[in-house]
Amino acid sequence: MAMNESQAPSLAEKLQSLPKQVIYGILLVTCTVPLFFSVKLPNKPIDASIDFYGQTMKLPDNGRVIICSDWTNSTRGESKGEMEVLLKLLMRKHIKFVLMSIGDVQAPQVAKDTIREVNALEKLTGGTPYKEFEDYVNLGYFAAGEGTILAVNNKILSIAQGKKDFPEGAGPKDALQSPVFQGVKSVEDFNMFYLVTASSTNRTVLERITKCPLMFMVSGVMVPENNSYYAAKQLKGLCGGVKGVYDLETLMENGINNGSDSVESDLYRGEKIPGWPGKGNTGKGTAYYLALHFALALLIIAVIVGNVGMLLSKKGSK
Amino acid sequence: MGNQYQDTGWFMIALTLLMVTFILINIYRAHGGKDLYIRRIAGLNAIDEAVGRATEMGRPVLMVPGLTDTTVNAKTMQAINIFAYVSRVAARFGNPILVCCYNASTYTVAQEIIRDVYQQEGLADQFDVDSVRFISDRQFAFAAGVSGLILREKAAATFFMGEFYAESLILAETANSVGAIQVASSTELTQTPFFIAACDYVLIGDEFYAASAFLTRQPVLVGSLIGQDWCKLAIIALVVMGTIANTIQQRGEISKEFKKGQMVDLPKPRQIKQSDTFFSHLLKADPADVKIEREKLPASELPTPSGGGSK
Amino acid sequence: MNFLLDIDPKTFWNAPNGSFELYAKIFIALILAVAATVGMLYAPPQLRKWIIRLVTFGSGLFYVMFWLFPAPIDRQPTSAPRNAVETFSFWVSDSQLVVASLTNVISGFLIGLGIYSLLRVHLGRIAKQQRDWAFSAVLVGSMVVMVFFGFGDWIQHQDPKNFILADQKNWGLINYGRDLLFDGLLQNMDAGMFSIVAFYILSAAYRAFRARSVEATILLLTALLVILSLMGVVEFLWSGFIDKISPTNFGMHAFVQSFKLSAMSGWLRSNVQTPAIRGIDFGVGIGLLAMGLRLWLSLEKTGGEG
Amino acid sequence: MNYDLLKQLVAVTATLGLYSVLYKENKFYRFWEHVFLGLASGWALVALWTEVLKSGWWDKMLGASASDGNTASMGYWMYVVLLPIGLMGYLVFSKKHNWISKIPIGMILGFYSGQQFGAWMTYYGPLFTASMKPILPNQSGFFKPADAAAGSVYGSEALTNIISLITVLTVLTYFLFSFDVKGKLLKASSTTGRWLLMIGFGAIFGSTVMMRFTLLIDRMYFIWIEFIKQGLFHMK
Repeated sequence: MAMNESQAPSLAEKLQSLPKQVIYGILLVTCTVPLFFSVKLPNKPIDASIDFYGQTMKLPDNGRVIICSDWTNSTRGESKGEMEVLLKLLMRKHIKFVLMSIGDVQAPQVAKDTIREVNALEKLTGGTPYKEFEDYVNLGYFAAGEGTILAVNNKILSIAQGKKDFPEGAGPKDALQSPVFQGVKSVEDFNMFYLVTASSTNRTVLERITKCPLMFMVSGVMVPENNSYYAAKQLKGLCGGVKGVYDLETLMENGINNGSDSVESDLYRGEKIPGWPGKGNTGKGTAYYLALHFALALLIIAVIVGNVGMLLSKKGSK
Repeated sequence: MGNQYQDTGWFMIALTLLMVTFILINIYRAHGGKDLYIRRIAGLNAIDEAVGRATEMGRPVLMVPGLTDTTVNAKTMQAINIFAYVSRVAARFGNPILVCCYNASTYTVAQEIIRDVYQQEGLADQFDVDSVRFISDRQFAFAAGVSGLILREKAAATFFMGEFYAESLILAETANSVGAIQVASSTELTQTPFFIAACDYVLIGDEFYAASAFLTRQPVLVGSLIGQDWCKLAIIALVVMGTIANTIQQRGEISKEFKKGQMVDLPKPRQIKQSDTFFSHLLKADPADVKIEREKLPASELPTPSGGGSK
Repeated sequence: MNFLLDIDPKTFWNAPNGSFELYAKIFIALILAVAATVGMLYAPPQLRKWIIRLVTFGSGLFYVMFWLFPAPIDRQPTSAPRNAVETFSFWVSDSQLVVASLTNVISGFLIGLGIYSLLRVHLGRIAKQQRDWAFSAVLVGSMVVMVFFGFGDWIQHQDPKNFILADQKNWGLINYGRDLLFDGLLQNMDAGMFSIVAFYILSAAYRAFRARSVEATILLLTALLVILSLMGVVEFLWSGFIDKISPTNFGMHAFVQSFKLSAMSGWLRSNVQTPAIRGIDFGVGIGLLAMGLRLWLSLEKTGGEG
Repeated sequence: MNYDLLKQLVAVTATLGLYSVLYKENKFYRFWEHVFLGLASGWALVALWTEVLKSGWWDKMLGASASDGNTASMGYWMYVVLLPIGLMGYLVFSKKHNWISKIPIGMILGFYSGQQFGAWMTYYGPLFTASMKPILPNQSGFFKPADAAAGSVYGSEALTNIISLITVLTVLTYFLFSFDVKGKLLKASSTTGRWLLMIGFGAIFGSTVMMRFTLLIDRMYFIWIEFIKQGLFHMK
């Protein structure tokens, strides 16, 4: 901003040109301090999240699903919370799953780490931990994402051929021998295809999986795009960003149309879908939601300050 | 054989082929020397200005052809085609350039094409092999590396075109902080608002694909662009027709519905839903289950049981 | 083609692992391929363009066939094709997985070029002791260290007996090294760099979100509305307020209810944002289709003309 | 000091190193930037072999013999041909033979472009359907009651559908390149299109902000809670 050297900057100019470093500093503080306080904020889940929860709860117990996990630690803040919620839901319903990844080489490892952590959490609240190979089978990373997903749709067994999985405390075994694949002939034998992603693999999956219902868990930035797929009913449900995670955590605590505290929804009118109150449902969503509020408020204030400065200088120049 | 297309339905295949035909017809027309009109695109006029200013300041022009995963694709090619034009202008001004590539195959293509540009301009000796660089094929390492380059080399003009994801704002804000003129475009629509906030000129949506036609006036590109316009008009017509037809059709009730390739009686008549309409069925096939008796493969061609294998 | 877990039938195109036949065939194929490449070096200039065109067209043709050629219906793993059309369509559907992997393998072989470029710049800088050469040495050093620990760890994991490495108690130096470099540094630097975007979003919004023109004002107001709707507490309080003032009359109730933040932002999303994106997307899709078509048929002069 | 804490310490230092660029470009940042680039390309080399070439090329070419209850598979020797094809790319630096490098690129682009037709069809089909919503109500009443039957369209919905339709169409006309935008209707339509686009972009910006801040919050959680509070001070 060009300034007249002889004059001190006016208030309008100051408001319009706060130094970047100051703004950054305020943001750092804003995102840190609230983390030390655990506050449960009131929440009203959106339809996409309610559908995600409702459709998952309607899957048959002991069913079978595919999880395509395409996130890594760079989007840990959102994706890990999503993965945790999904795993909790599936474990509590005893649904077996095939774990695969087309997004990133490191994704299978990160997913396995998360499974280990959720196992420990579930153990604390009396759940049964999942065993690799028995309850879920890890197919690892597929470099040719598009071809692989096409093959999942057309001949799912072919992608598992030659893949090894590691049962606990034993050497590698052929993935196809896992109990998860027992009786599987085609992708139609799976009740749902879940994709947890923070990258463009959503298009890859959406364009190619036609024989199995889809649900996505995406990062906040992908919500608008995927919302249009949800609206066009290409997705059964959608969990987007930390808000989606917080929604699901709320739903797991309270259920849908299930008494006084629960979430009322017209989508499931006349149906009662329970939750698991008090059973370790809080996770990343609850932890980050307060700080998020302060950060968003800061953004709004920054925009207002800039505009006020502009208005003042316009007035001054008249 | 008649039901071989039942999985996809004939209409979308026909529509795709129609689009292809529109494009090819117009390429043919343009080749015939017809002078075809295309309108101006605001962001593209800025290219010459940006390179000119970089020359005045004696600082480099930095280009990034997007962060396409693993291999080069049509989006990267389009970006490199635009950069070929930028490099041509820069070469004429004798201005240094820097092309930052995200994967090795993009690097190969860019190296080849940009050097070609210098050769065509008769300035082959001025081309520095290191001006086209591979930075990293890891998204945020790439962002850190390019940010470092922008800050240290004090780029005077930056061009970000192609596939950009979350790193878009890192690159654009860094370039903004050194006062570079920025022309940008992302094929990922979700990143466009960030480029709008931080860059001077932004190509939105398929202005990106139109850019090379506008810059080079190659008949093939101009023709293709007009073919694309025909396609868009066809889409407009399809959507309008579908809307009108659905509006009329959804005013009634039905007593039969179409399921798995045949009409099924409903227990009682109900309001027509959108999925019952003629256009919905046209666009999405609902095939019947067909059983086909085939002979079994001879034993010699059958996969043998596992375990031993032919040793 | 291997579509089952089982051993494939023996054909001309395969041979058992470790057999002399396999190595001989690999060797002969390699010699022939290299000979063909060398032969191409002497191709007359007029022919070169056509070789490239043919290769591009042929590769694309496979997927066009995959799309257009009638796909087999109700096919079982043991089914024999009924006629020539089915023979071909079975072949296309079986080969798709193989073809899908080719792109990655070929581009994988190109990575050396990228590394060459990197080393050229940085080793050159070290040799000439140019500005920042010490940092170039850091780069080359970290690369070497990563390759060493990365491969070392991977090789250890290849041994089936080393499944004990899943437990951190059994780790050696190599395993710790890889874990520190990859999980400790690389992954966290990814996350660190990504989170920097938050700072830039704030400064970009502060600088650029000024109500200067109609367009800018529209952008600004929509963004603010959506951000407000994401603040769960604001949303919760506001909708509580709306519920309180909603009249009982059905029409008026519905009218007032639609001023809830989530209702407004949801409405904007599904009725303006989604269709707007769809509108751009229709154009972009056609643009990409046209670009694909031009590339497939090699219609375009890459790099343009003077 | 145990290993996990050391790992966290290293990670926190690197994160702070990268953050330091926010103040200004400095040597600390430059150091971590180069470490980052070095590690990333080192890892690219490792992952290329372990994740792409080993399983996608080497194992397929050589096959496997049965062991430990694992099945054997045949080796497909033709895979070896891919090696010279890939290596053709390296001729890009040759003055005389650089055209050969276009062969592997041609294959890659061929495979890519061949897929576009099928992909276009499967992707856009449902989006066309979703754009064809009825624009006249088939029920009396403006607002949709809670017990409305599927397929019924009330006044408010019809109005909304009209707005969506106008948005799609005006935005599309904004991207018509071969027409002169002097006609009044076309000009009005394309200006409306641009305004509606801005609403769309504003909404995208708004929804993106949430994720970006979450990632920063997650980093702060890592530094302050996981490292300092739980790691250094062993507090729950």
